Amino acid sequence: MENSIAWIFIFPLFGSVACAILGISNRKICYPIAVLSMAGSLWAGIETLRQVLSVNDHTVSYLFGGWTLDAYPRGVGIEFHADILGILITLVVLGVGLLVSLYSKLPVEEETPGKEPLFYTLFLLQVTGLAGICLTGDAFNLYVLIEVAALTGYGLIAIGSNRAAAATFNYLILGTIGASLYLLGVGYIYIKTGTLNMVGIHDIIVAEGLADSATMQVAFVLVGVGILIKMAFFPFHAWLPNAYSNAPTTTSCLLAPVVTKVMIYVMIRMVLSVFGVEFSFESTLWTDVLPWLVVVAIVCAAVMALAQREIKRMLSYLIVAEVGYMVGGVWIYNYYGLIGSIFHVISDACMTLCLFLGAGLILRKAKTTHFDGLRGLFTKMPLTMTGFFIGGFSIIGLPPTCGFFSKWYLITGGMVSQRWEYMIVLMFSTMVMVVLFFRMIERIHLAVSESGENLGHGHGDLGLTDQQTRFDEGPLSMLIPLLLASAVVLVVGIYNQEVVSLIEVFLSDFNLPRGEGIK
Amino acid sequence: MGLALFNTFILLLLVVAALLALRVKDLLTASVVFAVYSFLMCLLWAEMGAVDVAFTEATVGAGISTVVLIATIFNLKRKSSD
Amino acid sequence: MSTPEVTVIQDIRPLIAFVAPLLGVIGIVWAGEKRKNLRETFTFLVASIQATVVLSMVPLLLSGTIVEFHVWQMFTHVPLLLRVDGFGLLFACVASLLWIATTVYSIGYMRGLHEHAQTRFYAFFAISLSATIGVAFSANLLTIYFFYEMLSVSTFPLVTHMQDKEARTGGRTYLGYLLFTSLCILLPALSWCYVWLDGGNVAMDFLADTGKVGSFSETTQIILLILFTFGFAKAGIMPLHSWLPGAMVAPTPVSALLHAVAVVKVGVFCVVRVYSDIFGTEVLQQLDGEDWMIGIACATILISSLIALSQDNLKRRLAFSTIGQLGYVILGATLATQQGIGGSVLHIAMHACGKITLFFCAGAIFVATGKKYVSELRGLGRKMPVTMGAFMIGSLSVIGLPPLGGFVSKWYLALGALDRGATWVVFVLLISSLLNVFYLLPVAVTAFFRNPADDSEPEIKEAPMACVIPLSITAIGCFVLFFIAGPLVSMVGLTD
Amino acid sequence: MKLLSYIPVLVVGVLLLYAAKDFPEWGSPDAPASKSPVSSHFIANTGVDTEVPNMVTAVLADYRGFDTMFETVVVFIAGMAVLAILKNSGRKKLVKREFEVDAEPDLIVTNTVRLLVPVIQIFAFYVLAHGHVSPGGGFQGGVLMGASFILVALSWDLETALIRFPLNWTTILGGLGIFLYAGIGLLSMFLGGEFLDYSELANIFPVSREMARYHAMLGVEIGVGLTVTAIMFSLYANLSTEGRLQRGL
Amino acid sequence: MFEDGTIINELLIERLNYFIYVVLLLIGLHAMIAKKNLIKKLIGMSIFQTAIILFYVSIGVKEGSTIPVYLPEHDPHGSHSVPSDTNETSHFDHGPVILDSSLVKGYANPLPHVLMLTAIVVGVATLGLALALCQRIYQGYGTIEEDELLAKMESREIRSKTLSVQIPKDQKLPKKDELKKEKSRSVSKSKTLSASKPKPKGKK
Repeated sequence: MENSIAWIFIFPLFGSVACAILGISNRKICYPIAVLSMAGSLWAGIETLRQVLSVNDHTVSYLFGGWTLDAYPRGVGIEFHADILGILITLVVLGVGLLVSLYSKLPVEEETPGKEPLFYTLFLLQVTGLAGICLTGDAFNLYVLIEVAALTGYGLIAIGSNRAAAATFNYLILGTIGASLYLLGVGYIYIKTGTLNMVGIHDIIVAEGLADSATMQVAFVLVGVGILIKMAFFPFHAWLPNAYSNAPTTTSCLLAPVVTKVMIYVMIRMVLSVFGVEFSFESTLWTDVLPWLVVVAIVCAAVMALAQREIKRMLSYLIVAEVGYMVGGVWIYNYYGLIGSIFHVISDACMTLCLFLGAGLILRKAKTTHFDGLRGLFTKMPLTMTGFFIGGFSIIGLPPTCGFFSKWYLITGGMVSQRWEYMIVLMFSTMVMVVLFFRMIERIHLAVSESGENLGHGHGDLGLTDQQTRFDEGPLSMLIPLLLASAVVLVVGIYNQEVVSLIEVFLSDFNLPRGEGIK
Repeated sequence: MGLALFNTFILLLLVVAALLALRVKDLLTASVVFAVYSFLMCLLWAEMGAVDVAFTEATVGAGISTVVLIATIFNLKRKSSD
Repeated sequence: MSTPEVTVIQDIRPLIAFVAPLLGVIGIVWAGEKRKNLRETFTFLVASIQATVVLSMVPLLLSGTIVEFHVWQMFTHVPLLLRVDGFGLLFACVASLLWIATTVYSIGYMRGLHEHAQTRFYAFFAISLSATIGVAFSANLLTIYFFYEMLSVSTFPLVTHMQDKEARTGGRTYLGYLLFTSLCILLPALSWCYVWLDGGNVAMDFLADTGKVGSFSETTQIILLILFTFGFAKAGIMPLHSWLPGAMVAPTPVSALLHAVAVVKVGVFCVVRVYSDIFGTEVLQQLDGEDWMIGIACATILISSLIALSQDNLKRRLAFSTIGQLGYVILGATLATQQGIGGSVLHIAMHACGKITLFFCAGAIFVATGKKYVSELRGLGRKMPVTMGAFMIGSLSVIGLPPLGGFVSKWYLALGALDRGATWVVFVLLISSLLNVFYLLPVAVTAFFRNPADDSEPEIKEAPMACVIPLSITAIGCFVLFFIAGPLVSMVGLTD
Repeated sequence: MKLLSYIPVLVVGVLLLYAAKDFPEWGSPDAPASKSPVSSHFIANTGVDTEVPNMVTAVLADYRGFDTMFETVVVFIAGMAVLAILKNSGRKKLVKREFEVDAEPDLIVTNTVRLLVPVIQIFAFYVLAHGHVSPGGGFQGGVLMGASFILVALSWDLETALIRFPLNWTTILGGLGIFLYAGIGLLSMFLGGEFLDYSELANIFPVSREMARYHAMLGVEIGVGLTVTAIMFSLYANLSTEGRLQRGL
Repeated sequence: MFEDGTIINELLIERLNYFIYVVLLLIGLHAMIAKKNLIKKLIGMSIFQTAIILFYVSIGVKEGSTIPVYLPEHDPHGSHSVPSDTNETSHFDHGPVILDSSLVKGYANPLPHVLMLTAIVVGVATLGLALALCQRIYQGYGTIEEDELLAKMESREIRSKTLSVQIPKDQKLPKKDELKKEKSRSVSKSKTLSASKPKPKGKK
């Protein structure tokens, strides 16, 4: 139907209000409300995707309050500007939201007893905020939605233990600095262009040639740094590991895959659609500085991931490294690099979701996510481990999974733009990820303690009681979302051509260099 | 000329209030000075023509945030180390 | 390589050959520990299905038609395409036939030693074989990379089957080498070709006449050549070979089939594919840096043979001998002549048959007597005549004496070397054959002609029948290969 | 460590001052922000489009109504998050705070407050309803109403305030506020316009399209007022007692 | 860096607003980064946000313009008495009219004011949430100084060494949330994130 784009955020918004109000009397009703509103929202998202693809210039612009473009100047009403990139990321967000809402029944009841209505209210509003960020076409509205997503994020993390509250405070301070810098950047844009609508800003920048004005350069720096802080890019990533490892299981499953990826989408939106390719790549010196920052980011994040002894902390540092990949993919200023970066946003969301759902199940059944407690899990929970390691192999980049194809385009981009430092760091971090995941396989599979002496007495005896290695799989309501997520990782890998051709249609109207061949 | 003078005076007072709020050791005094800072900001905006913003800052900014700040301080320690 | 009148037909059979073991895995896991015999029959059934499907394509190939099957559009220009041509089919036949033998052998071996987690063993064994067949039938560079990675990962649980300290170190070296080279050396080379081969975005197909490396400059060709040669670390070329002795911690059926036939041959097969189809013989010959590669191959052969001399552990000795024999195949490829490449492919088949017999014997000795070291094998010949007899035949085939298959391939290698005009290579072949004699025959000699050190050892009797039958079959196979060399040669396209 | 923290501050300072060079003249009517088609449309056409004299309220509730809806959602989130964080997390025994004095609610204070509260609440309604003409509107009215309940909680104790405004009710009212706001937007969508297109309400109400916007804005302001009142009071109630909800300050 | 007039003239006289907002911004930013007390950090955060709001509002300022509310003569609701200089009142009865550009200069720019309404409310919401976090930290660690807090977190991290949520088997949900406050709080307090070694001990 025609305003399906509005339904995307109406379902979770009304769902969250219903959860809050009905949750007071009956706690159990919140889970079905959450799942239904997520399903409705995903359905509306798919409808919108069909609309976007049917329109010839592949964009659906939806003005709130009826201030249509023909009767009123562009910046008057707030506009939802859904193009292919926006709707793709929205679908990823809604898909992850649906899977995590299905997953969340048991962990929420056990880790935060008595707080289900509050949890699901914040959960749905978080998804509303994220979906809104992906679709909005108004710079200030983007700030408000970033704050919606941020505040619900703080609430969802701090709902857990005291340690989570301490980690969240750190996250709050850094998040507020980031969002306020972004707001200041929008202010600097507004003072020079006079409008807040993204398309309007782009037209004025191009029309009046504002590329060399000092205010616009500083606006670009402010907006950029603000988003880099929110994205947990390396120098500002201190909050992410503590926040995601101390948070309750369901929160880390929801936040880890999508929050940083949506911020990367915002960066791509700012660089391509708002400031324009000429402004952001040619007239600023970011393309020379940032790839080197990315090198430092990926190396340090990978090394720190190696030092971790606990699954969730290790995965958090992996997220910081993946953010480095995507930022690098954008800033090597190359056609393949951008395809790689956008496709990596989608595939990394699936991979991280798969890993965190698996970590949640391991935490539930093995009572710990520390490396010492993982031995014998292959026989105890084979399905969970296959789901977990499909995500792991995808992060390493083995062929049928989507991680391979996104890393492939990043490598191609790095080579074509002759950024050898980016290539080398991609290789190095791939090797670190191989070590990370196969070290885990060793811990689970082999009867050898960390210091290297045999534990069992040979012939596959892992030195564990039978109770620990008996087949004892996680509950179905948590297992099925994990298996679905790992299936999505494979399916996105196998059908990557459909996704990549969509991205190429999106990138066709920005003239990006394709790099001259080395003959 | 009077308005420009008033404007400059308020701005300087603002900076002083901000520095004082962060410098003083006792948290209760800090939050009261912060309330003063908010009211000064509200005055400045009213003078600059932003009446709605001034009203909101007065009620929401100075009113509620000060009450909430003091309510929290009552539950924590009053002395701050720096 | 492509014979002139080639008709290409679309057929599902290559896919069946690839998918059959995967479906078998489901049966194996379902049968599980409780129904052992059912599980074994599943493995055997799947192995025979695969073998029959592969063999059914041989007459097609001999009549000049090439079978193709488009599985999935992996990239915009590069599909996952299965194609059965001369090279692929020969390697696939060898692998699938020997898998049947290995299945029977591993039933005897695993039950003989009461090994644990056999379901896992058979399941991953089947997956590895399907990946091997996948490599044999792949039609372009990216498909080969897809199955190459699948093989590396699916053999890891087999190498670390013992789950103890040695398994850990073996597994680490095994995976460290293979994944490092494939992710950090091979992947860049592949993406380089993907982007710029003939102006970029070409299907990098092996049989296609476009998309050859000729369009690159001198230095780029050399860099690509080095990247590809050392990218396929499974070929065990000298500096990157130490994963193979490390993988000997695995149970013997694994090291027999995988580390003598499947995994290592995959590596060598890929290198030969790249040399002959991506670079092409003409380009290679006038590439000046190329004879360095011949040097490396010869160095691999000689050094590994010398190390094999000093190894006392029987399996490690055979491992280094495998590295040497792989050196032969690489040598054939680097000679870049029609004869040379044909000889190298033939050597894949001949060596496979010979080496698997040797490994079967080593395993049988371990099952029957628990002995691992060559020095302990004194006077074993009388007690285990069949095993040691097969060992003798196998080593003769590896050395390359006329009535056995090994001779045919070494003969064509020598012809290739003469074609290329590198006569010193022939001397290298002779010296290495001599070295083979020195490290293989003493084993048989001590077994037959030395009397046992002391009679106090318990009564040693022959290995269980399930071990002895397969190794005698493969020994006979070495003979058969010598006599049916004709069709094999024509399959490889050497009908001059 | 102290000096280390001055570096980022100085960098940001230099950056901002570098930008100040290129700012338009302060307060000049032809600065890009002032003469842009967007703000001149607001000033020129608000009367015609929405018949609301106070342009700020018109832009707040109608032109950029979507922003305000999410702003109400932010307030609602703050309330829910504080509830989520502090619920059943307080200490077991109520430790005596070092500066606490157990005094009965003072006579003078309680009587003046008893007179004052109704006046505040009437003023709050006035601010909310009169937001179209004079400065004011949903937020300011809501906060004033919330402040009146906080005044009651301060002068007596939290129990008496909670009797008049139980905590469960704060969540319900908060939710209803957003429900009202989004409901009006949804209603206008069902009547054929875009989301939050109030002029479509003219189909069911016997008023012109502009007056429909005028009245819809009032409805929206009421929604905002409801949410803000409820959440401000719940914020105070939770923060003053760490979620244990007894005596309060 | 300024073309006309000295820097001081340009900065301090004409555009004092823009300079003061930068100073306030820096004070707030420095407080957030350098202050050790959590509450002081929050005050710094609020100063940081109000400085940005000051910047936005000073964008919308127009010389010689009145507040963005229609003067009586442009009031869209027409007829209301206007006390003209003669004692009798004349009623203007006119519907809403679109103002031409000369009149537009008379009113301040309403857009920044709307944006800042939102920013203030967001600021307060963040402050409220942060204060709740401070209380939760104070309950858990007994301190609101950042250095003591970090020290305590490290010491607990080492002591608990493994990070696993001990899901107590006997966790009964409080029946009525409000009334059973005592019982549920004691249970959830013990559930914090300290965990035993995963190797099965007698306690399991």
